[in-house]
Amino acid sequence: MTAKKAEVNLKVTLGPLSLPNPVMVASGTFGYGLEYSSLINISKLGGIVVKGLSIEPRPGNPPPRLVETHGGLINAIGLENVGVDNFVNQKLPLLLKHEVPVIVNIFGNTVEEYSELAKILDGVTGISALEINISCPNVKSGGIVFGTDPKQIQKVVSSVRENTGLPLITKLTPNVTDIGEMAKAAVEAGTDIISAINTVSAMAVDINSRKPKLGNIVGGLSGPAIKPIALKKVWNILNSVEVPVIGIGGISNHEDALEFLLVGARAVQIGTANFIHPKTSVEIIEGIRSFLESNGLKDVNEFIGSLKLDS
Amino acid sequence: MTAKKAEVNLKVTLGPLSLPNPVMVASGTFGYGLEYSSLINISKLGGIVVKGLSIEPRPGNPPPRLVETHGGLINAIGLENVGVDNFVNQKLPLLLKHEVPVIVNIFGNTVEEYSELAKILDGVTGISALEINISCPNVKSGGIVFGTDPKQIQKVVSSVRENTGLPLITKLTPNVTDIGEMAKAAVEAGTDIISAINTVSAMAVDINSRKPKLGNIVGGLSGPAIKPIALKKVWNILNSVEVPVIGIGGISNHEDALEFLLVGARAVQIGTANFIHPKTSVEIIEGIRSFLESNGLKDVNEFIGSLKLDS
Amino acid sequence: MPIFQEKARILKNQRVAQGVWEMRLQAPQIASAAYPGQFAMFRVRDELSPLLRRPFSFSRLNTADGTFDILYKVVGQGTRIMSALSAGDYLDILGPLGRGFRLPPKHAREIWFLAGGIGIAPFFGLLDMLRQHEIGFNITLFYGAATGEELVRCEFFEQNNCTVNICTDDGTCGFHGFITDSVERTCTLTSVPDYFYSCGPHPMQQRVMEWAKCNNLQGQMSMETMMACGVGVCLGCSISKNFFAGEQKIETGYLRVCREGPVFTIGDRT
Amino acid sequence: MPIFQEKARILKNQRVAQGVWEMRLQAPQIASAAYPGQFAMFRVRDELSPLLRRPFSFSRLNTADGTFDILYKVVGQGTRIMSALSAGDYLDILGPLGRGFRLPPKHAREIWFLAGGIGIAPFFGLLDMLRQHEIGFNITLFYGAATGEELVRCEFFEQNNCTVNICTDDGTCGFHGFITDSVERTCTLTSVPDYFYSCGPHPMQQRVMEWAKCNNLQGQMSMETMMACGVGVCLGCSISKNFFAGEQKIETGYLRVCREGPVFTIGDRT
Ligand SMILES: Cc1cc2nc3c(=O)[nH]c(=O)nc-3n(C[C@H](O)[C@H](O)[C@H](O)COP(=O)(O)OP(=O)(O)OC[C@H]3O[C@@H](n4cnc5c(N)ncnc54)[C@H](O)[C@@H]3O)c2cc1C
Ligand SMILES: Cc1cc2nc3c(=O)[nH]c(=O)nc-3n(C[C@H](O)[C@H](O)[C@H](O)COP(=O)(O)OP(=O)(O)OC[C@H]3O[C@@H](n4cnc5c(N)ncnc54)[C@H](O)[C@@H]3O)c2cc1C
Ligand SMILES: Cc1cc2nc3c(=O)[nH]c(=O)nc-3n(C[C@H](O)[C@H](O)[C@H](O)COP(=O)(O)O)c2cc1C
Ligand SMILES: Cc1cc2nc3c(=O)[nH]c(=O)nc-3n(C[C@H](O)[C@H](O)[C@H](O)COP(=O)(O)O)c2cc1C
Ligand code: FES
Ligand code: FES
Repeated sequence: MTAKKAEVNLKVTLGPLSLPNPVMVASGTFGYGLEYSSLINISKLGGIVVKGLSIEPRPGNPPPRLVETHGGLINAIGLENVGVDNFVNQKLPLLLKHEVPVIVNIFGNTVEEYSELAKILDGVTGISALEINISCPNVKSGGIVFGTDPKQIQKVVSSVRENTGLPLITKLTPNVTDIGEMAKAAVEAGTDIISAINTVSAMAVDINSRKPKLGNIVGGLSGPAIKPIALKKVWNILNSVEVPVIGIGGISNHEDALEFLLVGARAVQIGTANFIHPKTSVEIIEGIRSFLESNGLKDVNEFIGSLKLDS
Repeated sequence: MTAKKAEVNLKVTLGPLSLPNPVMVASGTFGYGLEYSSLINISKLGGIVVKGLSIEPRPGNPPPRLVETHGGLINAIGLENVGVDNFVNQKLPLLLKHEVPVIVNIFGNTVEEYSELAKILDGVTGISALEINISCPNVKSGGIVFGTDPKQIQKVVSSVRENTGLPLITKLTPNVTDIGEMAKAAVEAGTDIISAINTVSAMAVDINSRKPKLGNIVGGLSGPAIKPIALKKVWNILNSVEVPVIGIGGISNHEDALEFLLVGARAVQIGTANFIHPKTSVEIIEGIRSFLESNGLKDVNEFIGSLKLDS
Repeated sequence: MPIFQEKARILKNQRVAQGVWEMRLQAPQIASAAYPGQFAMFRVRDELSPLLRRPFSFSRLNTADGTFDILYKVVGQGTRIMSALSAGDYLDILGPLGRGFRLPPKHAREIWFLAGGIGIAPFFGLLDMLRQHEIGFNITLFYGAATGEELVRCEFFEQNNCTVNICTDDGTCGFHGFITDSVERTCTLTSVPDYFYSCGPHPMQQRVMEWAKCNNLQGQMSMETMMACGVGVCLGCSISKNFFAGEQKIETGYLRVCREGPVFTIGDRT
Repeated sequence: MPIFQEKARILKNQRVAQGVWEMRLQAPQIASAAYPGQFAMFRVRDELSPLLRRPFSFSRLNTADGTFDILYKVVGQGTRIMSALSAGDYLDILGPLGRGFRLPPKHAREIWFLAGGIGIAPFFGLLDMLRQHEIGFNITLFYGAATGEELVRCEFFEQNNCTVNICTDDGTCGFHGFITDSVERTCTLTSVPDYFYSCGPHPMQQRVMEWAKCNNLQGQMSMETMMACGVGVCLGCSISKNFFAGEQKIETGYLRVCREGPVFTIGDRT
């Protein structure tokens, strides 16, 4: 059995980024990488995308910040983070003790902040890629504006591109009419990879107190509820651009992950499911391996994009 | 108790449209109105929106047409319908035996088809309002194009407006960047009311057969999973236009319905929940009544839009 | 056709073969209005997960005491939840739904039943119906399953004077192979039926359809598709009219399995 | 602080007061690493509905036999599902989590426990902890509930030499009124505590906070907020630093109830 397992190749290549397997953990759902390390062997992961970083530390939105919905979670964290310096000095060295690709998720309120972040992180050793978050729907200024306008996307992505040689992932928001158009803009501006989706814009209110359930009034929906929406968006992107795509949204088990790979995503990220079952990501890696084995496939790349459309 | 019940007013007025209560059933989920009449007293409903009609009968999309997801249902019916003439001659007379507002949902592939439908239905007695479906994401030509472009929305809505004196509802798709902008276009073109949302664009694939789970490849997601998304869209519309809004999306019980009323929707429509529990809509009416009573409110209009934003 | 929604009391719920369970429900309104071949939509629990009701055919109807039975295979979340229920629990049921089996045409004496897997379910009720008829039909059951362990109550058909032909994919019982192989072989070697009834998975039904067309046979087929409403409003359960069309005919449009079916007439020359 | 994920076996699960249940679980790793005031995240069933884990404080820890108890109030879907479980069933549990109760400062002898409703849960373990200490603390419990029927195991505190002051909102038992009324009154009339521990619903904790500030008291408060991860990664459970800030101070930023809490120190002058 162990011998057999070794035969299945799970390595994937996304342009300049090579991953030991296609299963990463999504930004904002795995902290700075170490919180879950007593529960799982994090060096088994395809990659860890750390919590979104800004130049300065940010306090985030007023609570309440979470609402549970049917099959989903609405969050309005407001991109609370320790700031890029604290991350580089305090968090990253600990994370680098584990052998796992580290991807840094960044966001700014201005184009200049994005290029500044790129500049800072470009010089730091041990980072496998940058993921540009232009898609967080929770921050009133910044975020949402960039991610829903192709021109703004181009500006942000090229400013980051000019300031780093690191592999560049652009993470798209689903809250747009035509996500393919956004993907094209990012590719033209030099992104190596597209990841999608970030959370879906959502809201909840309390009929008894007659107040919004979130301090920020609106938030972003994640979890199993959004999986079919995410798959459709990934499909749209794949039909619009040639660069590798990372599928994100509601993935809770290996079947879900395989759905994204089947339509053509080269890798996936697991978000909300980490909260429910911290072992999800490592179990998905094993699940993909067994699925490939029992289907007589020796390489995950044979499965990726093998969706049959005729008939 | 019965005396007390009579005191609570549930009547709502949406511009030119008055309804006995704010709970309608949504297009495509209640057929032509009679299928459920052996299970519920349909004359208790606030209104019945019939299945979307085109000028000619349409066969719809190839099966499979349904996929169940976590908390949701993806459909790709493809707007199969009997055509407007069959509806007017065969279905409507039966429906009119019941005392319930009948709203006719219409769609066309061209602006001319919309105006033609409006012309035909304008002369028919017994219709309380028209609901313009510019939002079905399943029909490749037509539908989606109109609903995602403000200019197209204006064309369709004004062409219908010119051809009918009936109260006009424009039903919006959530699959846009800025639904407020779409609402504005519809209002400028003369719609009396906005309803939202139609289904959310979605997809599902079978990892074993490696085929899409829908004959149409993509479809529209409805059900509890989309409720927080729908509420946010309705909120956006309410912040963009002054006309009355009908909330739709994932409503399964009176608490859900009250959430939409709380943010300011003047009425709601129940869709997928009819399949699960055909009595949902009438139970929601009773649930709203008891909620208002136990909160000491005598009129549903006191509750509508009473969301407190300053905490 | 009135439809009822009943809180049905479970009278029994037991495993009757590998992966197959039988449930008896007290639902007087549904039981007395139902016909064999019709079905009901089950809400497996009072939650929104799983979201949709699940359709099951009546396996036997007992109008006298207001009960009916279903036979069901545990395949996913819904049926797993059902199999954990006990006598005394209640289930919310919508029915009876769809068009059930019709009697064979007047001339027919030799009747074949073709049942694939859990497709055996409605044949118990159909047999009850045919045995109540004044004509003494000669009934042959072809019943296929993946393995012998999955066969359900074959003795019922034997006791009711049917010729029983078992087929298993793994050869653990009866003919080694698909039921359609057995049917085609019997058909060529010995006899053709005057009429047939068929119920089983889609690939089997496709082969049955071809066999019926080739041999110019008449019969009825009970079909399964995904359903959301079960009452004809969602138009989600549709099946192409072409599936049932004869050799040359090409028909456009769709039939709702929940209304025009689940039992469809094949090769009807009237 | 290592965290464990255990399939814990339920040893008992019984109703102990109106709407309140007690569950004992066999979870050796968690039980032996845990401290009173810490909590665990429960996956109420092996499905994605409800989606999130539910947090519960340890009510008693029994390191010797690797078990712990929780006391929980049935308020929604998750706790309803839990209350239907039986001894022998298993639950997937993540713990121990957060910072638990700390010992009182050296000088403290008169200790008050303020428990509102199900906020009583962690006090059983806290009392065990304090009674193990060499100092013989004088402990007074103020315990409020909506009605007498909802009170849980008051005798435990009596048997362990606590003065017990019961308050009920409806006056069915003890002082008629809110626990904070009773605390404020006692505080003015007779004595002030050297130290206090408080656990209860948010509005109660807000009044306790004001009372502590007014009287310049030190203590610890166990807070509750919505949680997604319970381990500090989602940043969803945050509470404003300002909540705990002294009279004049205004602090920006947030504390994670699941990491910096759930037990926070109040009026700490060190
Ligand atoms: C008219 C009709 C009568 C039926 N009668 C019986 C019967 O008597 N006994 C019996 O065991 N089964 C019967 N079925 C099939 C039964 O409805 C499904 O097996 C059941 O819904 C599966 O539910 P689940 O939650 O356990 O599985 P799921 O997790 O929902 O699905 C497991 C598998 O079953 C398939 N499936 C799910 N729903 C349906 C559906 N509505 N129709 C067909 N396949 C589906 C899925 O595609 C999947 O492959 C009937 C179906 C129809 C349409
Ligand atoms: C650190 C901590 C320790 C706790 N200890 C206990 C305990 O020992 N005993 C006990 O009975 N309860 C305790 N709770 C509260 C308990 O977690 C909730 O009552 C439970 O999650 C409700 O789940 P449900 O599915 O039954 O209710 P739901 O249907 O989810 O909600 C019902 C109500 O409970 C509230 N609620 C839901 N989740 C939480 C949450 N995570 N925190 C606070 N409120 C929530 C909701 O806002 C709603 O008003 C604790 C909470 C925290 C954060
Ligand atoms: C609590 C929380 C915090 C998040 N923070 C970030 C973030 O900082 N940056 C980012 O790009 N995405 C963030 N996300 C989005 C996730 O990375 C992911 O795109 C989204 O949750 C969808 O995946 P899921 O359904 O698997 O959770 C966050 C999501 C959650 C639930
Ligand atoms: C099976 C099905 C068919 C539908 N057909 C139509 C239609 O013909 N016209 C239309 O405007 N909306 C149609 N809808 C959308 C619903 O009216 C409603 O907007 C949507 O389902 C969201 O509400 P829900 O979550 O309550 O179902 C259909 C929805 C479903 C599930
Ligand atoms: S299941 Fe809805 S029309 Fe058949
Ligand atoms: S619950 Fe996730 S950080 Fe506290």
